[in-house]
Amino acid sequence: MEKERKPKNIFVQGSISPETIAKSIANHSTKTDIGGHSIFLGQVRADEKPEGKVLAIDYSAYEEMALEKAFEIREAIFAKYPLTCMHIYHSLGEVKVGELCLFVFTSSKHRKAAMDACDELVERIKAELPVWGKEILDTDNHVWKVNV
Amino acid sequence: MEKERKPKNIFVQGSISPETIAKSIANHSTKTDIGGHSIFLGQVRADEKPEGKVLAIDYSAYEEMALEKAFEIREAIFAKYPLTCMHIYHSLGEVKVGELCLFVFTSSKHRKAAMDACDELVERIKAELPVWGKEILDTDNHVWKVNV
Amino acid sequence: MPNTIHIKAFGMVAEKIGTTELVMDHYQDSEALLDALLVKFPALKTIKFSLAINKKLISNKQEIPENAEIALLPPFSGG
Amino acid sequence: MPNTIHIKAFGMVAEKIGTTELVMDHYQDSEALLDALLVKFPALKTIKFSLAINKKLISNKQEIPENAEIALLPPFSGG
Repeated sequence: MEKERKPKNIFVQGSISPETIAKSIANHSTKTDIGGHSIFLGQVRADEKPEGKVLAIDYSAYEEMALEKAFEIREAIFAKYPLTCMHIYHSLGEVKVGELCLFVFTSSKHRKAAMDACDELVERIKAELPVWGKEILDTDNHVWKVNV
Repeated sequence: MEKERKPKNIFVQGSISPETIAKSIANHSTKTDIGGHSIFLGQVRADEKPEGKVLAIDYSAYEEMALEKAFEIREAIFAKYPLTCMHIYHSLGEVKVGELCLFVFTSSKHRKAAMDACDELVERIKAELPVWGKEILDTDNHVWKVNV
Repeated sequence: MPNTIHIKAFGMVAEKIGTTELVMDHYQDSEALLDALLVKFPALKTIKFSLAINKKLISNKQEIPENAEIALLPPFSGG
Repeated sequence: MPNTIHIKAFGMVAEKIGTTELVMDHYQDSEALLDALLVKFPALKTIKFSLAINKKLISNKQEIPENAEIALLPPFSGG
């Protein structure tokens, strides 16, 4: 059970490695009331923009506000769904094309809660966390990422 | 792109390791048109039954039919959602409590397709694949798993 | 070997009838086969199962082709 | 130091105004502050941004408490 009642850090410097994800999954093998895990991973795309091709995204955040907001979202999702665990990791700094920048992980006894909670978490993270992605282009230009 | 037009094996002997999942995620870093991955993991629960406590599930399948059906589901989901990749792994044989028995992995340019496809895949796999779980109890008894 | 049906049994069905494979005389259709099975294995009356002919689930009465592969499938519980 | 406001700027806003932090005289409410900001940094007229007071997004006119931490936030694009 990880229903801590204080904000925890969600930010990691640089990309999120597949090994981090494996370790996080493995950590749940002792929680034998879990029947399903739902995971969402954001990966940086090599988008072609009119200004150039994306090579990486440089993430920045209003960290204090983002952590408060993440805590608020976390509490709301725990109140809404019967979850066992919830983990959120978001990159700061540079994440190259093909690397992972977001890792959202929910676990519950029955699959539906984990799946629905994961979907809702991702939507809320993208809409409500004060985080910005600067897309670094192969033309030495950059454009500010826009979430759709 | 993995839109192969023939059934591929989805069955693995025993539990699915977190390292297998990490490797599968890492394999997608070269696919730079992917923006989101959705993953569902099934984990064996230590359920308390009237007949005893679950220690493991022993999975069996009508393999040839399951692979045909999985292929049919795979094709239908690829036709319905704009996916880049889709992977399904299901355990056969014994999987202990806390270990993983199902790994469903979808990837797409924009997150919504991967998430919706993953949810639908999991529902269809549970409802339509001829696979059976025998729950091994700590009383030397067993009960046949029932999907709800 | 003509005029026979190969039958596979899975999960709780295999447990009830005590075997995972059997060969029976050919029956014209699924209803006739089901009747014969329930006579041969009365325990099957106590559980829910479906029939697949050549790896396709059937819901209504259906012809059984020569040398068909029949499977007796209890409710699925994968995942 | 009373009667000042600490302002943080992020993303495209920081880029437009050329700094990530500034201190300004205190203004009574968010509208007065916004007017002053647009006079000081006309480039802000060309982009969309929101105001946060003490880490809370505001949508309507709001009082600015003493020593408030104000943030200028372009549309979020995390994930």
